[in-house]
Amino acid sequence: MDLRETADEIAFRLEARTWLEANVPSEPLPSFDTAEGFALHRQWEKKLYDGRWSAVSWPEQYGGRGADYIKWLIFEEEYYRAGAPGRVNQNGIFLLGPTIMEVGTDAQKEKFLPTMASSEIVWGQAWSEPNAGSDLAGIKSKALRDGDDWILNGQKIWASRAVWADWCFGIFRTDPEAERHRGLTFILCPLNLPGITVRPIAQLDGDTGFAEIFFDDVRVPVENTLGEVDKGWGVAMATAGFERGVSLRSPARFSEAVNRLVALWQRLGDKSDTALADAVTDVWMQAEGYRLHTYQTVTGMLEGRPIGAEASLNKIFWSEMDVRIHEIALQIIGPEAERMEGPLERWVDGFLFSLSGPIYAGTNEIQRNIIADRVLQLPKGM
Amino acid sequence: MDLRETADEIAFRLEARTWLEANVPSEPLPSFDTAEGFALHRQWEKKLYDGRWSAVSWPEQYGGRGADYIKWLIFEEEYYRAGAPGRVNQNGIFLLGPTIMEVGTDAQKEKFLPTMASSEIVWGQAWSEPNAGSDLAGIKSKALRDGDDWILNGQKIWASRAVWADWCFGIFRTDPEAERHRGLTFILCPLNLPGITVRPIAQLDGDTGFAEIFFDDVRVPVENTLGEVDKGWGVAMATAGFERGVSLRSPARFSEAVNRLVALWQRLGDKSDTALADAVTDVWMQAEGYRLHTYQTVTGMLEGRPIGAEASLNKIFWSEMDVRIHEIALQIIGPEAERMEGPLERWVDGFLFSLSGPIYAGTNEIQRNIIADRVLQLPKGM
Amino acid sequence: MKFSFTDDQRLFAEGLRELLANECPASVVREVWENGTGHSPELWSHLSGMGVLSMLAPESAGGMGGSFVDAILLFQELGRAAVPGPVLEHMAVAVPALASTRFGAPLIAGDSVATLWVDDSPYVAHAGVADVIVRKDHVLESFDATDAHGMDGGRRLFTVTGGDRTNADANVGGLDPFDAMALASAAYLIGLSERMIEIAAEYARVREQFGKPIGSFQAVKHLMSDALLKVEFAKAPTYRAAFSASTGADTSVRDISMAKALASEAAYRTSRSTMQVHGGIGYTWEADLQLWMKKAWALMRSYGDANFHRRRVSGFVLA
Amino acid sequence: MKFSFTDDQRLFAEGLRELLANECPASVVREVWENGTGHSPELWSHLSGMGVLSMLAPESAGGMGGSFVDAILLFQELGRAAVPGPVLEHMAVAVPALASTRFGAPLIAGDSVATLWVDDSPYVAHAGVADVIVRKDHVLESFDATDAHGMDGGRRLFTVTGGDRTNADANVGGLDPFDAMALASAAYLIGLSERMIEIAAEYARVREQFGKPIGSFQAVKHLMSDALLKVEFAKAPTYRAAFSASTGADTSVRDISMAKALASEAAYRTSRSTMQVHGGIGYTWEADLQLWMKKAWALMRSYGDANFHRRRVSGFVLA
Repeated sequence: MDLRETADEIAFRLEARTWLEANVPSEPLPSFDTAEGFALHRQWEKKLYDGRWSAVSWPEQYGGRGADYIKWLIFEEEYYRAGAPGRVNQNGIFLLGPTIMEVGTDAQKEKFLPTMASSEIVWGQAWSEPNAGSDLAGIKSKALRDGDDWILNGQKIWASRAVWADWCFGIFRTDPEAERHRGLTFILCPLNLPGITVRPIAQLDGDTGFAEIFFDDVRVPVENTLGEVDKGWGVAMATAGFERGVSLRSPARFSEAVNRLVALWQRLGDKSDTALADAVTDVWMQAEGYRLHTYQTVTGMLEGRPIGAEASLNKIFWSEMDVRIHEIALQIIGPEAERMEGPLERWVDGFLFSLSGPIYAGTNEIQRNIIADRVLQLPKGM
Repeated sequence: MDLRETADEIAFRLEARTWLEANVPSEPLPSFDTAEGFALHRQWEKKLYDGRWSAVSWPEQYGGRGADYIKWLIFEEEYYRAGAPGRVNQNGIFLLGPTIMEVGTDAQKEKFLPTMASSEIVWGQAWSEPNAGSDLAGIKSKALRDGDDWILNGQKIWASRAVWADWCFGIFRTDPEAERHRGLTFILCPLNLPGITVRPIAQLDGDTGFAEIFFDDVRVPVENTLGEVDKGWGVAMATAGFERGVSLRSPARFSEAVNRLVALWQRLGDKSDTALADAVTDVWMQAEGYRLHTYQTVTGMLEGRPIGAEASLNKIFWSEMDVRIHEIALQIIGPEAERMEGPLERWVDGFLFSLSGPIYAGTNEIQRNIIADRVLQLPKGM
Repeated sequence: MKFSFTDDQRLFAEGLRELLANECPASVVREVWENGTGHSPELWSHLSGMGVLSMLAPESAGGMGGSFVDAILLFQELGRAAVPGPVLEHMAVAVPALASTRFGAPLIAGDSVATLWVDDSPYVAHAGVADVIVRKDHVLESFDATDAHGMDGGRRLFTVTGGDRTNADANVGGLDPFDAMALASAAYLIGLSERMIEIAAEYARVREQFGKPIGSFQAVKHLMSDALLKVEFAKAPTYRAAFSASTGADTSVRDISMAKALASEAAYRTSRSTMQVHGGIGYTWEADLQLWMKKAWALMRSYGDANFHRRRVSGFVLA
Repeated sequence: MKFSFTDDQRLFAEGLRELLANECPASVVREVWENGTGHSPELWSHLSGMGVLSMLAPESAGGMGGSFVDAILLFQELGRAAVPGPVLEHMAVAVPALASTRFGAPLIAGDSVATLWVDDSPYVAHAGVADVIVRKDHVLESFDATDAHGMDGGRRLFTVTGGDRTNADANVGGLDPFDAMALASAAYLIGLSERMIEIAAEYARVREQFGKPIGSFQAVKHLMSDALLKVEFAKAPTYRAAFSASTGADTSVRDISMAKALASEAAYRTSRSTMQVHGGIGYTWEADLQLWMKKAWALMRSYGDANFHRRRVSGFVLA
C-alpha cells in the first residue's frame, strides 16, 4: 500500500492540468440535450481527441494513451477540477468502447473505436423497453435474421442521448422461443435508417435527455452484432457491470460537487448551525470514501481481482450520495431553490438530475436484491 | 373540535393526581421480573385497585370507573407524571380484560375480571411459538377435546410475565385439519397445572421478562374457552389490534420519556450543538404528535369510528420513536452509556428495552406489509 | 376534549373534493402550467362560488364566517388537487386581514385576486395574476412583476417593483401573515402528499415487472408505508395548530411551526418515495406526479422550511 | 498509487482468522463474559505466540516491526471474532509506546498485560486484568480497580484509584494514544460488523416464516444490504487512515477521525439491522449476536463517538 502518487502519475496529472487549463471553454456550453449544445459538445470532444484526452485509458492505436485505471481516475479528477464540459459520448467511450475491446472483432474495433474516440459518431444506448425496466430480461424487441441482415422491430425507452446521437446499441430478442435472458443478441444500429423513429422524452426539468426509439422493419447487416448471437445478455451485463462499477460515475464528479458544496456553505451557510456543518461534512466524507473505495477497487482490478456484484454497492452509494449533496445545497440556498434560473440554478438542475440516479442503470431496489443474493448469499425471493 | 379539557375532565385529572401523589412509592420498586419485585408490584396493583385506579376504563361493577378513553388517557398522563410503577398485570388489564368484556360469557366476566382488576390473578400471554413469530398463523400447539376438558400440548415462547404470573392466555389449534388462521381457539389456562413447565428466557439485559411455556398433556375445562371454538384467531386479532392500536403504549409513556430527555439535555447537553437540539426537538415533536394522534383516534372511537389497520401505523411509530429517544439520550450521556449500573442506568435499560419494540407484537416489517395491503390496497406479495 | 371535525366541516370538505375532482383534474393543472399563467380564472370562480375563498371572512362582510378549524380541511383538499394560483394566500391572509378595508368586498367576492409577499423571500409567488399584493403592513397595487422562473408552474414566481402603497395590517386574528401561510401550507402539503401516495399506489397496482405488479414487492410496500406513516402523523398536529390559531392560544406559533415542520418533511419523503416507485416514468414531464412533487418542493421551503420551524419549536421546548 | 495490501499482510490476517476460528469461537467469548473475567489468558498466549500482540514493536526490541498498515487487518480480524480483553489497548498503544522502556520486554512478550486510560472517560476498560495502565504521560502499577458494571462482558469497565506512577510518553509515532485507539477501534468495529452480518445472513438462510426462509423476503434483503453498504464503505477510509498514521502524514488526525466516525456508524446500523433480522431471538442473552452488538455499542462510544470525530473532520474540511 502506497497512497502517494508516483513521479509518473504526478507528471501525467500536470500534463492533463496544463492542457485542460489552456483548452477548457471559459463559459459553460449549453446543455448537450439541445441541438446547439450537442454540436458544441461534439466539437469539444474532437478537441479532446486531437489532444489525445478523449479516451485516455484506450490503447494508443485507437486514439487513447493506454493509461491505467489509476491514471484514468487522475484524469477525471483534473477534468472535473477544470470545470470541463459533460461527456456527450459517454455511452460510447465509457460503456460501449470497453465492451467492443473485450468482445468485438478486429474489424469492429477498426470501424467503431476511432470514430467513437473522436466523437465523429456519438452513441445512444437502447437497453430498456416500456415493459422491461427493472426487469431488463423482459425484453421483447426482436431481431429476425434475413440473409445477411437483421430486421429489427420493437420499442426502446429511456435511450439516453438518442435524440441527437448517430448510432445506438442495445439488445434484441433473436430466439423467439427463448425466455428471459436467453436468446438475446447485442446489436449496433445507425439511428438514421429507414424505419427508425426517435421520440424525445421530456424530463422533469423539461429537457430531452432521453428518448423512445421505435424500430419498424429496420434492416442492419449482421456484422453489427457484438459478441455471439443469442449471447447478448452476457455482453450487456459486462457493459452494465462496468457502468455501475466504476466508469458511470467517477469519484471526481462527487469530489468536485462536495468542494462546491463546501464553498456554498462558506458563502451562505449559517456557521452557528452545527447540524448543517455535520451534513456538509457527512457528504464530504462520503465523497472522500467513494474516492478511496474506487482507488482500492481499481488497484484490485490492476492486480487481477475482478469486480463482481460489489458494483451494485457502488451504484447505491453514489446515487444516494448525489441526492444528499443536492438536498443539502438546496437547504442552504433556501427560497432561491425554487427558481429554475438564476445564479444558483446549477444546484437546482443538479438536484433534479440526482433524482434519476437511484432509478436508472437498475433501480437501487434491484441493486439491493443483487447484493443480498450474490454477496450475502441469501435465498432468491422472486 | 375542542382540545380543551372539560370541567369534568379537569376534575378527574386532579383527583387522579392527588391520589397518586399520596400513594406512589417514593422509591422505585425492584424490577417486576424478579420474585421480590413481582410481589411488590402485585401489592401496588392491589393498592391501585382499592383506590379504584387499577382499571379506570372498566365498568364500576368490575372495579373500574367507567371512564371513557379520553379520561383513560388523562389517567395515563397523570400516572406517568407521578413516576408510578410499571403495570405488572398489563397483559390482563389492558389486553385480555377488554377482550373478555367483548366476547366473554357472563360467567367468565364474573370469574376473571374482578381478580384481574385487583391483580389477585396476574396474567401472562402466550401467543408466539418457536416457528410462529411474525407468522403467527403458523401455530402448532394443540388443544384436543376430551369430554369437558381441553388437553393442551405444545410450546409457546416470548410469553411476557409468564415466569411469575398465575394464569396465561393464548391460542391453540383445535382443528388439526384446518390451516393457517382457521381452526384455532382462544384458551385461558392456569400456570400451576400439572404438565406445565415454564422456562425463563434471559433478555439482552440479563433479566427474565419472558419465558417459554411447555404444555405436556395439560388439562383445562372447556369453560376456559374465550369466544367460539375454532374462531380464536378473530378473538386474538381483536386483542392484538387493541394492543398495537392504543393501549400497549399509551402516549403518556413517551411524553414522560421526552420530558426526561429534555431535562437530560438541559443538564448534560452541549447547548451550542444545534444538531443535538434538533434531535431532542424532533422526538419531542414525535411524542407530541403521537399524543395528538391518539386523542384523535380515541375521539373517533367514541364517535363510533372503529380503528382498523391504522393500528399498524401506531405500532411502527411508537416503537421507532422509543428507539430514537434512547439513542439520543445515550449520545448525550457519552461514555457513561456503557454502564449497566449507575445514576443513568435507566436510560441504558430503556435503550435495551426499546430495541424489542420494532420486533414484538408483530415486527415492523409485518406492520408495513399490513399497511400496504389493507390501507394502500397494494397487491398481496407473499 | 374532542378531537374531531363536525359533520358540517367534513361535508364541506367532501364537497370541495368533489368539485375539484370535476373542475381541477390533473389535466387542468397541467394546462395551467403549460399555458404559462399559473392560474385558472374558471376554477377560481368555482371556488368563489362555493364559498371556499371567503371561508375566513366574517359573515357580516359577506364571508362564510369560518375559523381556521373550518378551513384546515379545505386547505388540505386544495393540496390534494394541487390547485394552482394564489388560493392559499388569498384565502388564509388577504381575505381575513383585509375584510373590513376597501379591498375587502372584491376579495371576498373573488373579483379581485390577492397574493402575499413575505419578508423572508425576495420573490412573490403569483404576482403575475394578482391584482393586489399583501405585505405585512401595506398593500401594493399597480406594481410591475418580472418572471423569476419558479419551478412550480402552478405557483409562478416573480420579482416585484413599483406599485401604489396603502397602509394596512396583514395580521390574521393576531397571527403574522407568515404564520397564517405556514399553517395553510402545512395542510396543503398534507393534501399533496396524500394524492402523491394515491397516484403511486395506483401505478404500483398495475405496473408489472418480473411478471407481478410492483406493488406486490416488499420494497415497494415499505417505501409507500413509510411515506404514509409520516403523512398520517403530520395530520393531528396540523389540525391542532388550526385549533390553536382559531382560539388564539398562547401556543399558536409553536403549534403552527410543529405542523409546518412535520408536513414539509412528510411531503418531501413522500415525493422521493413515490417517484422511486414510479421508476423512469416518475422522472418525466409527462407523468402527473411531477405536478405534485414540484409544488411540494416549492411549498416545503416557503413560509419557513422544516429547519426554520423545528428551531422555532426548539425555542419553546428547550428553553 | 497502490491501494492494496501485500500478500504477506493478507496471509498474516488470514492466519489470524484461522487461529481465532479455532481458539476464539463464540463459546469462548461467552465463557469469558459469564465467568466474569473479561479476558482469556489462554487466548492471550496464542495471540502472543503468533506475534499479533507485538506487531507494532520494533524488531530490535523483539517485536514484529510492523506499521499500522501491517496491523490494521489484524485489528479487523480481532473484531470479527469479538476477541475479549485489552488486546487493542495493549497492541496499538502500550507495546509501541513503551517498547524501549523497562515495561517493554514483558509487554512485547505478552507476559504483562496493559490497558489504557484516556482523558475523556472516568472509566478504565480491562483494568481488572491489567498489570499496567497506560496514561498520556505516565504508567500506573499496583492500582485498585472497582467494577463499574460495563455492558460488554469482554470489555469490563472499572474505576481506578491509587497506583504507582512512572513517567512515560504514551505517544505512538507522533499519534496521541487516543487517536491510535480510535484507529484500532475503527478496524475492530468493521470486523465486528462483518461478523454480525454473517451471523444474521446465516440465520436468515435457515429461519423460516410463511413457509420460506426469511432471507428470501425483500425487507430482510434490503436491511442486510444497507448494513453491508455502510461497512464496505468504511473500509477504504480506515485503511487509508492506517497508511496516513504509518507515514506520519499531516492528515493523520483527520483521516483517523473519518475512519472512526464511519466505522462507528456502520457498526451501530449493522447491530440494529442484524438484530431486527433475528426477531425475538436477537433480544435474548442466549443468542451470540448480543456478544458482538454490545461490544459494538461500547466501542462506538469509546475513543470518541461518531459525532466527536465528525466534528474533528469538520474542523479540517470546513475551516
